Amino acid sequence: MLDQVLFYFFAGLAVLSAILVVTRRNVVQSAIFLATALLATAGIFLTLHAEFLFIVQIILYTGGITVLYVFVIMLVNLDVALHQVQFNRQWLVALLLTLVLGAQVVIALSLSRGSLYTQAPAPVQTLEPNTEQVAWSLFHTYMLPFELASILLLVAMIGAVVMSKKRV
Amino acid sequence: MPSGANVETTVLGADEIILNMGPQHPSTHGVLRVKLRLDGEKVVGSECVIGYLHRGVEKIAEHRTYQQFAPYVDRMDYVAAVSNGLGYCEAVEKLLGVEAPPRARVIRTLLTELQRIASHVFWLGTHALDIGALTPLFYCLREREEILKIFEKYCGARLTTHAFRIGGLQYEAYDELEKDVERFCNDFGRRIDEYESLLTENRIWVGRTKGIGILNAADAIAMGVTGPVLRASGVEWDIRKAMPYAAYDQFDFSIPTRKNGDTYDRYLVRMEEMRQSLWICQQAIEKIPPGPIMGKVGKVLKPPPGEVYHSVEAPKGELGYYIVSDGTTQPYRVRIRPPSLINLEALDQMVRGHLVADVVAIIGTLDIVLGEVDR
Amino acid sequence: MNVHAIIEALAPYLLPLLFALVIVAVLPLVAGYIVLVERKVMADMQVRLGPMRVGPHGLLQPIADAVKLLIKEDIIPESADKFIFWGAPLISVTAAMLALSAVPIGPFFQIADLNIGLLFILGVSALGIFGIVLGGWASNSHYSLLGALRSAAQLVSYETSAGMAVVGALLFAGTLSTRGIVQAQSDHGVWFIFAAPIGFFIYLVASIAETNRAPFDMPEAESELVAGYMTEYSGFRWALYFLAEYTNMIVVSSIATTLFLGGWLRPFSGAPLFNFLDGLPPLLMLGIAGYCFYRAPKQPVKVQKMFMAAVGLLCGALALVLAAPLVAPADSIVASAKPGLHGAFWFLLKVSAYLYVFMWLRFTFPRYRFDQLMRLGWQFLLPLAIANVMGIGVGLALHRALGWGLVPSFLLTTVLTLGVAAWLLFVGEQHEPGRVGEEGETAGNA
Amino acid sequence: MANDSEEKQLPVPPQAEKPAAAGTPSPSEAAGKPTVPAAPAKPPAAAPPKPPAPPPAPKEGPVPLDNDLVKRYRARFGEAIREAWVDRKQAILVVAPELLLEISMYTRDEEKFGLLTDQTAVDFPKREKRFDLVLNLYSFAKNERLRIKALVGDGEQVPSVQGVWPTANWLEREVYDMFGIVFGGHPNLKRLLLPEEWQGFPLRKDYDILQQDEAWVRENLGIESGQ
Repeated sequence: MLDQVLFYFFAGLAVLSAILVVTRRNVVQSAIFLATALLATAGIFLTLHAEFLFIVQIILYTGGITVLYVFVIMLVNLDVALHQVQFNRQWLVALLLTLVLGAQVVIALSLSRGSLYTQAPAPVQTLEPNTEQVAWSLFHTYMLPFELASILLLVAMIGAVVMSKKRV
Repeated sequence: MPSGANVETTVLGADEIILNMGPQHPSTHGVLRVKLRLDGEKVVGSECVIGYLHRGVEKIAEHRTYQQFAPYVDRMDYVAAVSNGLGYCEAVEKLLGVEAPPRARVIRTLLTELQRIASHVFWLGTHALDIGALTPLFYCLREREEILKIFEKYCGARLTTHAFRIGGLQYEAYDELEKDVERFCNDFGRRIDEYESLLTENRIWVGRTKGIGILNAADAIAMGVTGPVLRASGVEWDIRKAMPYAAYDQFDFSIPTRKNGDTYDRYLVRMEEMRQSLWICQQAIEKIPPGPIMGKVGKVLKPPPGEVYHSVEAPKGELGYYIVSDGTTQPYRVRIRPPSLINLEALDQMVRGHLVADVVAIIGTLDIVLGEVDR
Repeated sequence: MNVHAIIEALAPYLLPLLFALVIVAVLPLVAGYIVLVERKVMADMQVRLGPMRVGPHGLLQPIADAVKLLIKEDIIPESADKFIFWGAPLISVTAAMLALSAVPIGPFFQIADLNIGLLFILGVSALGIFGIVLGGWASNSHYSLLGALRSAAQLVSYETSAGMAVVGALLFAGTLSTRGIVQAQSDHGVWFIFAAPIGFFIYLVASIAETNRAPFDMPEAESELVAGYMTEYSGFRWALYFLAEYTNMIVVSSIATTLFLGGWLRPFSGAPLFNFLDGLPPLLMLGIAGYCFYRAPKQPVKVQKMFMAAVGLLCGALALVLAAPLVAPADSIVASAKPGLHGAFWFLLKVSAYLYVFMWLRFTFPRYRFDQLMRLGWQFLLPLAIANVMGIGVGLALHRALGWGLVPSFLLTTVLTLGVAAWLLFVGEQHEPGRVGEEGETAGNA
Repeated sequence: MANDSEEKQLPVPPQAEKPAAAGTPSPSEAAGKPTVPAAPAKPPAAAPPKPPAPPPAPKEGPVPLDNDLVKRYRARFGEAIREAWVDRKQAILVVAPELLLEISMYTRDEEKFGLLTDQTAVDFPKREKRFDLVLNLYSFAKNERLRIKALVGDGEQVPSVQGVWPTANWLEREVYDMFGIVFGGHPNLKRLLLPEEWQGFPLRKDYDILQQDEAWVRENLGIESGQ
């Protein structure tokens, strides 16, 4: 029961703050709600006993990326953004598209209902600590793709540094 | 009231902002206000706004007799009141054409040099505090306290001493003056090494001061900078040697100079100056001559018409008095040449290209006292 | 579902909840007394007495300060973003307290032993930066904004180094659980500070920088930015920031203690020869109690005498509590409390020592300038931390795969890492720009 | 202590006695240069009544000067060097304000007076040109001081020497602030010490010590008067 309460709490929080992210006019407040949404998602991971995902979500998304957002936002002149009309006239079209997309998702889900993996999760005690599991799959099973991805990121990083250096 | 209320938030260009430092800011040593134009944290220009402490000392002087005005000068550079008093008394003596007796001159020199140490030591503490070293301040204040105690024993006042009178001294040296000064000299000689061990070789200190606020000799002279700031730029000039006054011609001391003219050099110059002052004090207590302490001046001072400019080497730089007399008991005009004001003028040149943190270090290294800047 | 079932379902939450309540209730007091100790230490180093007025030797000063802060006017600047200004300190203090929940104060006192414990502490305490950045932004003041920007840049920069230093120790332990890390040090028979001294040094520097303490207290450098991000705050909101700062200090000290200083382990816990050290905790408390009783009659006011005596009594009682398990029969309940009680004592002692180092450094060094701090972080500390991780990896490989002894393999890697440090210093010296502020690549200059 | 020293002071001969004793050499000097504006314009408005009506001839005072330095100046600038005298062993040149800039250049470059120690003014309201603009100079090369004066009338413009000695920037601002002397060619001539909106120039002799800019005080300090 407690698990359910927690799940609905986190889920509700996540959806609510996600809505607030796009509706708030103040960018900094949007950023705060973004952080809240991410934290709520992390909470859902925690109820699923995926501790590693939970903490990665916090460290990377909340502690890393959102902080950078806030950092950038603070350097921008907010007064300008506040006085601009943020919703343009195409919201009808957007609503239509959203409905279509939503319908697609619903149809896809209902069609593939039988093949969805819905059985009860294994009891917590039998799970291995999932940090180790993640490490095992990253550094053994998927070693090559992982390293390739790392190199790709490194290249992107160096590229960014070189480009910003040239500007100086 | 939160001090941020003083911050004007004028956004100029894409990234040039104006930061209003002061007049209520912990590191502007009083009520200096510096308007900084910043590019990020880099200073691209600055403007000093001063006058918050302006009391119209020069105007007051025209409405006081010569003796009455003497205590007022103590309130300009209140960190070095004795030096101010010496300059004023000697200027008036020059105007009158009298001279203080030898004994008075040596005692004056002794007290002025003690005052120089007190001023420098106070500077060292606050400068270190500006750069983030908390502890030296308290050690420095301890030493300053010893000097102030000597002043208190001598004339009853600690800060605004009014220790000298026109024509000599009012008070005879108290009995243990020599002993007190000797004890202080012995302690301080050891302790100044201790302070240097805290800072001189410290990597952070060197990193924060070396290459900061460079003023080369030509610029320094053009900007009229005097005192330790000038000497750190490589100009070996000290009024005590160039145009000896009081009893400086009787003492042996050297003028410390450095080449680079940065904050670190100014620090070293002042440290060395303290040692030299100590050396002068040690010589002075050995040879205080006997004799009267008051020259032949009357109760009513009426200098003959004319004018005089006399300057002394105050701890901050050249402190000059330009006095015009019309033959009455009141000065017709007293102009004070404040070293702090003129040294502060070089600030703009020194801070350009540095970071906000360096501005604090540079204000500190100029050793300004706002009471003297604004008068 | 009856009441019994509910109680049964909630039972595992009760003890942690109790601990959490204790921490939330006690922490402000502890933080207050850390401030008092800091002031006393500072005073001692600066040839003066420090607070002496409120209570004997100023012992009640923190309470007076707290009362003052509580009843102070709460000023919210007119042009501030009210909502964020109001909430920012809460974020900071919540994050700091949350991080404390995974810290094991002795083998029994811990709110939650997560198997990702250490990551949890690091990740959650990093959230406190939100409070600082948002508070600085919401104040709508230049000093606050600059302070917040510096703070954000500084935290992000030094977190990488701290993380790397932590990784070094984790390689030894092979677990992220805080309890498991201490256990590993017990099993290895050596605190990790001796195996990875450079890792400890890196963590020490990075943790000072992360908690914005001198000589890295850029964000609140009072001589430059007045009070940095806290400039516009007053009263209780300001106190919350202060609480967060001191809680963060406790958190980083706890991490350092857990990772490098053997957590709650007694010195030489593996050697029966040194069992006499078990007697140290009660004797120490007894000594403090004795000193209090000795000083009590010399207090000027009666209330102060009584207060001093009460402190003495408290310490005496603590001494008794600590001594009881030592003298009780080996199989009694009292004796079984020994690891918990003494563990807590040793842990807190180590945390205090670490905090003392924090204070000591603060009162000794001048402040770094922002760009120097960034250069130190990115060009010296981070490369060194990476070298340290690699060194430890090599050492472990030598030890485990090639069967070298623990001592020679880590002596070798430590020397190698020291060589890297020397080289980095040398290179840094060569490239140090004479005039600063000319290169614009430091993060804060963006 | 105080009593002691007063007693000690008592035997000191009073002021009046001294000039009489030392008065022989100077009356000719004081009378010898009636053209010197500083000396005759001395009786100021604010001075209290002087007890001994004719001040006896002073022991020290201005003496006309005609040494090598002055000769060089006269050779170079001719009539622009209005006067030269020495007072208390300090050399003073009175120059024409129009040529102040050229004379300053020459002083800095040829005579090596590199340091502008001080720049100020003195107000003699009863004179035709009421202000003395005073430049105190020092030469590192010669270890000598020199004072250059220029007589300036109310509302006249003086060339700014800020380009010669950069330090004059603030000093001229202060002079403007206190006396209202306008410097032509000054890049930033505004008040230095007083608020920019301040009315009046306090160091003029007709600005009484009790006078202040009450409008400013009322508006900015919220009080009726600062006195």
